[in-house]
Parts: sequence; structure tokens; C-alpha cells
Amino acid sequence: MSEFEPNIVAFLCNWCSYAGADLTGTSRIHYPPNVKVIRVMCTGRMNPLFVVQALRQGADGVLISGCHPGECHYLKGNYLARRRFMLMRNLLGFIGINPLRLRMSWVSASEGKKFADVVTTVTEDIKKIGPQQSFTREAV
Amino acid sequence: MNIQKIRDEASRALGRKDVKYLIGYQKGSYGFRVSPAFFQTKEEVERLIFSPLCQVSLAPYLTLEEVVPLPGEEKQKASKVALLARGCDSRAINQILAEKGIPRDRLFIIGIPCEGVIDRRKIEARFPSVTEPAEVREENGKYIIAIGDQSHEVPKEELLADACKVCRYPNPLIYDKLTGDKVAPHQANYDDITSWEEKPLEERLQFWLDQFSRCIRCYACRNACPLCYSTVCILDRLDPQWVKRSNDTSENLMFHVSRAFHLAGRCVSCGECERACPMGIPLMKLNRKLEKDVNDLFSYEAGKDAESKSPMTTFHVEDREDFIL
Amino acid sequence: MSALILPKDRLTDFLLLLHEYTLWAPVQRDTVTLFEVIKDPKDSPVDLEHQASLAKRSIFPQSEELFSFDQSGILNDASKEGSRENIIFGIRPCDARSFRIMDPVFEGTMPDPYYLNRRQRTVLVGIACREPFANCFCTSLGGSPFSQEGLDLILTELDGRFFVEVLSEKGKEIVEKTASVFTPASAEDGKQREDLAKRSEGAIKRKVDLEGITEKLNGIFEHPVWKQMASKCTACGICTYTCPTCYCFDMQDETTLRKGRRVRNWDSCMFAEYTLHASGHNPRPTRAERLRNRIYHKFKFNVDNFGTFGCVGCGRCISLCPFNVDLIENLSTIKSLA
Amino acid sequence: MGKIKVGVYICHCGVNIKSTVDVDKLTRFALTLPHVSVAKNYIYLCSDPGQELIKKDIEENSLNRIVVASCSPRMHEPTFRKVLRSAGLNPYCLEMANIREHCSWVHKDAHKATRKAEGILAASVAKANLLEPLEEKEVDVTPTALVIGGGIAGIQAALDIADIGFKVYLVEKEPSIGGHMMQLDKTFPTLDCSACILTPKMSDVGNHPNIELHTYSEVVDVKGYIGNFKVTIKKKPRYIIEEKCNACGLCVPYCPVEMPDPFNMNLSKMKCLYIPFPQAVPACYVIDPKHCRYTLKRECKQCDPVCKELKAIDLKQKEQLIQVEVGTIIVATGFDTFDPTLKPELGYGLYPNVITGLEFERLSSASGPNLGELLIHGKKPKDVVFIQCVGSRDKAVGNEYCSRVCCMYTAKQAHLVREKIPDANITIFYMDVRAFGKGFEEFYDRVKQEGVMYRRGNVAEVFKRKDRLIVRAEDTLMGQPIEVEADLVVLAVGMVPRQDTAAVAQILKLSQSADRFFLEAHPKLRPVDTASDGIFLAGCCQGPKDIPDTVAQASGAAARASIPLSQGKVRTEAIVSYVDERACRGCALCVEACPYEAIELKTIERAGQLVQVASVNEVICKGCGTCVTACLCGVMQQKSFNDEQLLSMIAVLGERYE
Repeated sequence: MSEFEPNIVAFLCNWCSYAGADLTGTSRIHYPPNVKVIRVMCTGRMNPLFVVQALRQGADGVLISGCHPGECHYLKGNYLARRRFMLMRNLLGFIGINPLRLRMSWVSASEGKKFADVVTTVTEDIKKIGPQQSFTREAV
Repeated sequence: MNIQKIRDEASRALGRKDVKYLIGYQKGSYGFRVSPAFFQTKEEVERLIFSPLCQVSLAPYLTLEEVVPLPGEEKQKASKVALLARGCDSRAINQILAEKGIPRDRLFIIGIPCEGVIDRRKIEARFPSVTEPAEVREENGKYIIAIGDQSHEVPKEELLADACKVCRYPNPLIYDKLTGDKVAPHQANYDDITSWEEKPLEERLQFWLDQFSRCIRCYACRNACPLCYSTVCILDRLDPQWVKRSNDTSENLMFHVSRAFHLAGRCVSCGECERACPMGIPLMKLNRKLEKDVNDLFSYEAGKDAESKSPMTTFHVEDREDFIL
Repeated sequence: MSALILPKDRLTDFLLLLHEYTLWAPVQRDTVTLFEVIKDPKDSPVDLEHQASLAKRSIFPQSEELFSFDQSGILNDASKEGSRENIIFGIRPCDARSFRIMDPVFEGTMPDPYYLNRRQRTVLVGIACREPFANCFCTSLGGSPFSQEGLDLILTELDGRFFVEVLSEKGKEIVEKTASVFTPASAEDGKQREDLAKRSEGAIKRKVDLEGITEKLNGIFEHPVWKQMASKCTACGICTYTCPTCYCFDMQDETTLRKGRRVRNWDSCMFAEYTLHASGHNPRPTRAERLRNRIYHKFKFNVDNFGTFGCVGCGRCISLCPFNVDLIENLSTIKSLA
Repeated sequence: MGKIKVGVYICHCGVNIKSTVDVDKLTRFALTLPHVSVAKNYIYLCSDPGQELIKKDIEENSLNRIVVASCSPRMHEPTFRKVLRSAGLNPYCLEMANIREHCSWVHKDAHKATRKAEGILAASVAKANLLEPLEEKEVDVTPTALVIGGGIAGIQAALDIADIGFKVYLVEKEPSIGGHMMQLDKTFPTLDCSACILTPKMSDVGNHPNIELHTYSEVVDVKGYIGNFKVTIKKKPRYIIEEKCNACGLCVPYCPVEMPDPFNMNLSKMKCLYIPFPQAVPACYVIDPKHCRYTLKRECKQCDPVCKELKAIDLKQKEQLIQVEVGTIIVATGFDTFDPTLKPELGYGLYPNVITGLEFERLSSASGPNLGELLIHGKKPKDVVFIQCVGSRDKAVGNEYCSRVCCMYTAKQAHLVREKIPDANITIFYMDVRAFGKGFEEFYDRVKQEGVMYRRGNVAEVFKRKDRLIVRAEDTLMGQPIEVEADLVVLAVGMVPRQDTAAVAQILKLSQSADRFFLEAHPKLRPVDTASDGIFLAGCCQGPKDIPDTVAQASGAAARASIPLSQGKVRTEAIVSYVDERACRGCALCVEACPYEAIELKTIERAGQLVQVASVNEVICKGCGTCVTACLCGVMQQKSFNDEQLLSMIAVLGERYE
């Protein structure tokens, strides 16, 4: 049995974090291949229910990343996202889903290094807590 | 609780030419049952009752498709709906108004301070298989229960609905007429929530998976909720289908997380969802968790007034973000 | 057939002896009692006191995968698989009758292998209703608390022991496999059972005279009474899902990127989506039409198609409805219409 | 559009992708995905033959959805959208799978990278299957521009746009345009007089028929969007009527109040009824309300009667709000100089003979306080020490960047000292000398020839011993501590973002980069654009620059800003939100959530009822999708990012397919 390789879905906002992740690439900073990215225009578009959906689909964790407070390309999307995901994270914890499965970060377009660090941290943490299997969809 | 006063208010309301009908309670079809009822005329008001057995909220009837005139329809401008509203109902009404679910000028609200209601499961467990009509009245901390010709006394605490035990708003917050004397509110108490969060994650997960696996997805929790009144609920959508029709733990978990999350900052903790659930799933636990967080983190309470903006569409720059990397 | 006695303290042994079967029995889950598969009777005590729901899912599960597929075609077809033999222990006479009402639907012109496989491989071990529940009205539908119809075995709780009657070959097999736990019943036991049966039948307080209801329904399709009946209904699925004779289902394909499965799920005629057309048109736009449909289905269409009412009078739809929509009350109202 | 036919194109990007991701395996994999009818890989898809390949396939195989697996969509999405358009396909039927920046460049293990690429591609195909053709709307452009800031950048930009033939509103918050450049004495490396080369441009601005100049004014609000900005300008009262004043200056002697002269870095005094400098544009006096006795306490008023004929003085003048409509905006708000008191060890503010570079410019300028004579306490300094990189390349004060001008202006100032005081001992402490520009190295050489002592070293402190200044430093070449006596210490302070940068960013909805200057849309390819369409950057508000770079960038920004003006129309965002009116409940949560007030409620008839539903203004909507999440019923959606499309990607990425 080889080591558990977590499957992590990341939602990145187009203007900061996606650009930041691009910079990570341009700067050839390496990080674990466990995270796959879905690009949306703004953290404000990220529906907390996506997280549960992803976990149900077999993902072991979800990463939400956007612009630093005050730097949202759309002014307040990240502020609203901060509230929404704070609640969702607590709710998941309440029903016993390890909050480490839902991570959020601020990564700006200039923080290529930080993106790599975030991905590494999240991957390591989820390796520690192991796979999510307790409520995966039957069809999967 | 003086029933005559309420009946007087009710018939006065029905006397108004702008009131179409009144939503209230009448004796149920058997045992401890009370039935929601729609009163058209003053004469019918004699059937109107209000007792600790009147547990269901009448607020959902404001937003059910065929009951209330939809906003803006010219010829029905004059027609109001009157209804009895306790503290929790009035909060629901405030919340619905804030969400433009129905215009204020369509409502005539008769506010009734509420001493709390009986949990039907509890009383039916205590007196099983009662078919003949039963009546209950409250007297200094006791319920006097009359079944047929014999009468019983039960301490209030033993039958009181859990939601009522921590009710902070027993008195109506919005009304056109108020009848009855104000009731002392209970202390906010989230001990159940905090103590639950001290349990190990695994134990919590197992508990909830077990609860969710029991769900039969009858949607009673949603339909009984005064605030679940979307024209199309995302849980019914096919494009995309957030929740499959399949009844399994995974779909059910998605259903319940969605339901609870959509009530974040909206739930008025009337307890209808849990009361309606035929599988006895403790849904209020989820709602109360969110209610507590919205309260602690964003210092917001749903249904306090008909104007306030949703905590989910507003923010403070200094909102907590210690969970963010 | 012969009668036996099963001492109460041997009940668990009796169930243990049936380990080769998949054993369904009423167990308490927090505040409710439901029929579930029990792995080990020792640590999940059977609850024969309350009215347990959802016996029907042992034969007609709420969700079942009919088959799965990928781009190459169908992978496995559940209709081909034989299931294990089932025992439903502690089923009520009304629930047992309910299968008799559902059978013709699934046998019909298009036999349904999924239902029928399970049905044929299921043994029904009933428990007579010593004490009817608040809304039991089986007697109004030709049933009774002690009805043996459709059962293979029926237990009647006398004090400290069960009076066991064998009603079919299947039932016979069971008692033979478990002979060790039984003692022969005496005539006295039989008499006690008779008395209980009478008493219990007498104890049923809720009744409705259904004489001529079908004919009555012929004439009142457009009657305003439906809107008034439905006014307090919130169109949830409790009545249909907990009804032992409701069999409506909906089939959906659940797919992922490159594989999928076809699933059959219970559906409820109370839901707004039930008859919703793709066009957005719905022939039953409001709760009135839906509630009407449910009553018509059970007390007219089922009679027209299969010659029986689609109802066994278990009263669960009444007890569990959060808003006191009461079938008995509604039927009486209909009867009383001029 | 009938049956979905997807074409998948996988780019090698030379070896950039191919070396880590098995492109052939990926191509075979693509063919197993739903609705994929063509899958190919090619060495450079962005090259002409690459684009041709896709174009040809679209036409020949009637493909209607295209997935390009290559670099970041932020890089080449526009390129490939053009390809689709040229092949007669809607450009929004394109989905890009980023297997370079997000995969081949960040992973070593070829197997794992390929597996991940498969996931990324599969998700993109899943979304592509659900993509809908979109249209960009066109809106008319108001053919005018706004330039904020009247320094050399703003002046150049305004002149260029005006010369192209469009009306320009130039807004400057000081009483005259000119900015920092006007304060400089000579400019490196050519040593021509700063004012002499600037003032002609200033008067051009003053006289240009296409330029409407608003000095002593600020932009206080900007609404709208590219092509249709509604700008509010606050004109502060200068208490002198601009149109009437002929700058004769007869009133000045009657003003009893003296105040420090900011133009001379407060090194001299002037009346509070003043003109910033003789060549000011507009040539009009101004009264400083913070000093004038009338504006403060309603007394004095001695100047008023003097201006008998012109009646140019109006002490009752009120501030005015002016509304203008413009199509594009250029931000040229400039910079502040670093405040050296933040480095107390250098003794600035403590010892009067420790001064900043800009103060030196004024001292040395012929129009300065001593008319060009370099005097400290009335006598020429003998020992002069320059300290470079003050407030630049300095983590301690939070400025990691190099200010790019200090090396050369220090060299220039050293040269000026030598010129004015031939026998002076001149020492320059530096970290590195950066003489990168045209003619810079030559000038640096020349200054060294002139006997200026360059010492590589970090200055530890400047302190007084007896009555002399001592500069203590560590000579990093000798590797030993040294002390140098000085009569004058000049601090080469760097450039920092203006203190009002954040406020301006709020008004214009701009973002700032890590160094707190305004953030350009792309550091290399869109250096003068911002993330907000129609708003451009010029000069030091975007980062430190010398004069030639600033002028070049200003002309660049002017050219960029003129494109929409000359085109007359702009295409609006296509990826906007939309409402399912059949199911919208009109709760207005989306209205509350929208950052741009792009959503409002409208009344429609539905099933015989009049109901309120949300409605999106597609021109204002910027397509963030925040409203979509706010909507509880899922009736608010975003084009190209609707729930169905995103959930399809989630389903694929979550799944562990083998």
C-alpha cells in the first residue's frame, strides 16, 4: 500500500490567487501535485456548498484562495467569502468533518512563493488526517 | 391566556373590510391534535382556540403558493391576511418582510405573548394512543391535561418543547394588535452546542451520519419552515442537481448541510423543522450552531426587525479571519 | 395449522437461529421505531411496543440501483442477482396486507424483477396488535388487528410468552428450523388469543364507512372541497413515504465523468415536482390537486385497476402529519358531501 | 447548437510542458472523454501554424467546443478566442486547461504530473461540454479623457491626448501644475535646467484648446465604467478669481501674513497671498486659507481693495463641485519623498545642516532661497557628505525597492557642489551605484574624475562632535569603520507612494502592489493598464522612475487611453450574471451583495401575478459572481461560471478515476 496521496480541489480567484499560482509556475517553485485548480472570477463566486459537494465527490480537502482583504478586484467579494466560509468551516466541524478539510488563504498575484507554501501545508495536513470516505457519493 | 380576548381580536380583524381571512388554530381531529385553520367569518371564530397544544407555526401559510396574494397584484391590493403570531412567528414574519417575501400591507398581525408550547412527541409518549379529544391548560408551572373525563397534572418542564426552553423572544416583535400580557424571556443558552463541540470529531461525525442515514427525504423540515419558501428550492433543482434523489447518507448529508446553511442568519429557531421530522432528527442542533456563530461572529440575530440587511451580504473589515492561511 | 408458544425470554434465541436470513425487525432509533436490518439481535433489541414505520422498504427500498454502466455499456444488472432470503419480523397485519396491495402493481403486464425477486424470497413474521394505536382504522378497510392475511407466521403476545400460529409453508420451515425454542400451545392459550383479538378490535375507536366512496369520488373531481382540505397541507412527503401501500417511484441516472448508474427512488405525489413537465407546465399545480390525486389513487384508481382500496388503514399518514391533515376526517367529509 | 463536438488541443510549449507531461498519453486520454471528437498535440499552439491547426479542425470537423491545454488562460485566452472567432465559432466556446504554470512547471515527477494534467484536462472538457456562446455588448464612449495629476507625467499625457484631438480634463491639487520636476535644479545626466525644459510644456497645457485645466482641485468621486465615467471634481476656493487675475502681484505687499514656502521646501518664507513660483500655470495667485486672517477669523482683508480694476480677489469664494463625463482616465498622481525622520540615526530634523536631496535642489536652484548660492548658516560648506539609498532598498522601513533616481541625482548634486565650491571635500556613501540609463555611466565616471570620493559603506549614524557633524560608517570595501567630518550632509531620499494612494485607489477601484504603488494590469505586457478597464497609469504613482521613463510612460498611457476614444465604442464584459425570472423570488440578497450596484428589482408578470424579480445591468456588471453565491434559490447565475458548469468540474476533480 503506497502512501496516501490526498486529492484536493482548489478554488482560486482569477485576479490574485490564480495569478499567484501562475507566478509560482513562472518562478518554477515546486509543490505537491495533489491540488487541482478550478478558476473562478472572485472568491465571492465560491459557494460554500461547493466544499461539501467536492468532499462528497471524493475529494479529501478543499482550498479556497483569494485576494487579501482590501485588495479584492471586485472590492468586497473576499470579505463576503470570509464570512461564508467561516460559517461553513464551523458547521462542518460541528458535524464532525475535520475543519482541516476546508482551508482558506489569501494569496496575491505577487505571492507565488506563498501559494506553493499554502499548497504544501494543506497537502501535508490532509495527509495527516487521512482520506475522506465516510460520506462519498454512491455513484463515485 | 384568555381565549375570549383572542377571539374578540380575531373577529374584530375579520370585521375589517381589508382583511380577507384569518389564520389561526382549531381543535384537531383526535387526541392532543390542534389543527391550523382558516377563518373567513366572525361566526367561525367560535372555533378558534389557543392553548399550549398549539405548536405549529402559522407563518409558513403566508408564503404557500395559493394562500396569500402575491405582491403587487392590483385587484387584491385591499386584501390582507390576518394571523396569530407568537414571538417566534413574529420573528419569522420580520425575516420574511426583510426578504420581501410578502409586503407588510398584506398582513394583519395579532400578536400573542407565548408561554411556550407542548412537544407532541413528549405528551403522546406520556399518554399513548389517545384518540378522544384532549385539552391542556397551564396553571402555575403545571399542565392540567383533560382526557375524556379524567384529568392529569404534569410539570411544565417535562412536556415543554425544547425550542421553547431557550426562547429569547416569547413576545411578538411585530404586530398590529397585541393581546395578552408580556412574558419573561428565557436566557440565551448554547450549552448544548458548546458541550457538543467538545466531543471528538469522530464521535460527532458518526452521530450525524447515523442521523442523516435515517432521513427519508420527505422534505417536511423544509416545507414546515417559515423561511424555506423559495419559488424553486435548489434542493429540487435538476439543472444542476445539487442533491440526487437517491436516499443515501451522502445525499442526505448534502441535503441537511444545505438546508441548515441556507438558514444561516435567517433561522428564527421556532423549531418547526425538528417538530415536523417523522424520523426524529435533531435538526435544531444544526440551526442553533449557525445561529450561535452568526450571533458571536457577526453580532446579528434574524427577525429582530423587518429592515436589517442579511449578515451574508454585508461584512466588517475586521471580521475574524484567524482560520485563513 | 398447529400453534406454538415462544417464551418471551427465548425471542432472541429464536432470531439468532435465523441467522442465514437477512433479518428485518422494528428497532428503536432515538425517538422513532423503524424497520431495519439487524445484524445481531442481542445488541439491537426488537421494539414491538410502538408502531414501526417503513416495513415496505425491506422489499421496495427507497433507493435501489437497477444497473450501472460505462462507455462500454451495462456493467451489472441488479435484476439478475438473487438476493438473500429475507425475514421481516414483527410486521403488523396491516403492513403485511399492504404487500398484497402492491403486488399486482409490480406483477402486472410488465413484471418488475427487482420487487418480485425480493418479494418471493421474503418471509413475513407478524405480530398481532394487542393494543391498537391512536389512528388505527384497519377495520374500516376489511382488515383487523389480528388479521393473518399475507403472513407466514403470526405472534400474539400473551403475558410472558408469544402465541405463535403457522400460516404457510414458509412459516412452517421457519418453526422447524427453530423448533428448539418452542413449546406446544394449550387450548387455554388459544382462548386467550381469541379474547385479546376481540378486545383489540373493540379498542379501535377511529372508523370511517367507505361504502360507496369510489362512486362518490366519480362525481366530485372539481369540487371546492379539495382546496379546503389541502389548505393546511404543506406538500411534504411524510404521508406517502410512510404509507405501506404507496409505490410511486422515479428513475434517474447518476453519472460521473465516465461511468454511471440508474437508480430507482421513491417519489411522492405530494411534491410539486411530481408531475412537473419539462415545459414547466404542471397538471397538478397546487396542493389541492395533489391531495386529491392521493385520495383518488387509493380509493378509486386502485379499485378500478386492481379491485382493492390502496389503503390498509394503518393511520401513519395521520399520526405523522405535522399539520393534522387527517385521512379519516377527509374521507368522512367526502362521504358526507351531498 | 445541436450536438456537442469538442476538440482538445494539447501544447508542448516547446519542452516546457512536454518534458514533464506525457502529451501523447494525455492526447489518448482526451479521446476517452465525453463528446471529444478530436484530440491533438502540437509543439507551439500559440504559433501561427498552431492556431491554423485548430482553425482548420473547427472548419473541417465542425467542432463547436474547444479545449486548449497549454499555459495559463491569463496568458493566451485572448489569443485562442481570436482563433475561434476567425473560424466562425463563438470565442466563449473555449476552455483552457492550465497544464504549464499549474502543472509542468511546478512538478518534477512526470507520472504524477501527467495524472494531474489528465484531471485538469478532464475538468476542462466537462466544463466545455456545458459552455454556452456569449456575446459582448458594445457601448458608446464619451470622447474625453481625465488626467489626474499635473506633474510631468500628467502634463505629457494630457498634451498627447489633446494633440491627438480629444478633450482632456487635467486635475491638479496644487495651485499650479509642474509637480516635483519644477522644484529640481538641473537634471541628470545632461545637466539642463529642469524648469527651462518644463515651463514650455506647462504653458502649452495652459494654452491648449483641448485641455481644460483644474488646478487646486481634487477628484472626489468616480462612477460608471470604461467609456462612461462620471467624475466629480472638487475645486478648492483660491479666493482669487482665476479668469480675472493677471498675476501682477500688486496685492502681495499688502498681505501682512508670512508663511513657509512649500515650493522651497519651507527653506524660505512667503506671504500667504502667493503664487507658487513665477512661471506657475495658471498664472494666478492664491490665498492660503490656513494662514489668511480673513479666512481664519474674518479680519484683515487688506489685499481686497488693492485689486481695484480687476476685482480678482474674492474672499467669499466657496468650494465648487464640478461634474464631468469622460471615456478614459489616466492616473498620474506622482510620489512623495521618503521622510528621513523615520531613520533618526541620520540626524535629520535634529541638525539643520542635514538636508534631503530635494532640499538641496532648492538650495542649489537659481530660483531658490539663496538664488543659487550654496550656503549653510550663511557660509559655503567645505566638507559635504552624501548618503545614498535613504529609505530605499531598506527592509527596516518597509521599502525593499530601489528608487532608481538617487544614484544619479546624488552624482549630479556632487557635480553641482564641485561647480559651486571648487575646493570642497565631497564624499558619497553608497551601497551600489546603479548607472543603468542612457549616458548615466559616462556621467558617473565624469563625477568621479572631478575628485568626488565614493565610499562603499553603510552609514551607522550622523552625530555632532563639538560643533561639527560626524558621519560614522562602515567602509565595506576596507572592511573597517570610518568617520568623516561634514558641514553639510545630504540624504538621497527615495520615492514612496503618496500618502493618499489608498484613498485614490478606493475612488478609482484600483489595487496596489506589494510596494504600495498602484498595480499595473501586467508587469511586462500591460505596464500602463490597470485591472479596471479604461483606467491607466503614468509616472511614479506606478513605481519610481526618472524623467525620461516617466515621459515615455505618460505618452504610452496617453496612447492606450486614446484607443477607446478613437474607436468610439467599447465591448462590455460578456461573463456577466443573469437571472432566471421564472423562479426569482425578488428577495434582493443579490442586490445587497453586488459591489457595483449593477442589480435592481423590477416588476414582471408571472402566472398572472405581478412579481418582483432581480435584473442585471450587463454594462455595469463586472462578472464577479458574488450575487450568484448570495442567491439562495440558484436563480442568479454567471455566464461561463454557472453552478452546473462549476459542479461538473468539481465532480471530475473530486473523482478518483483509474
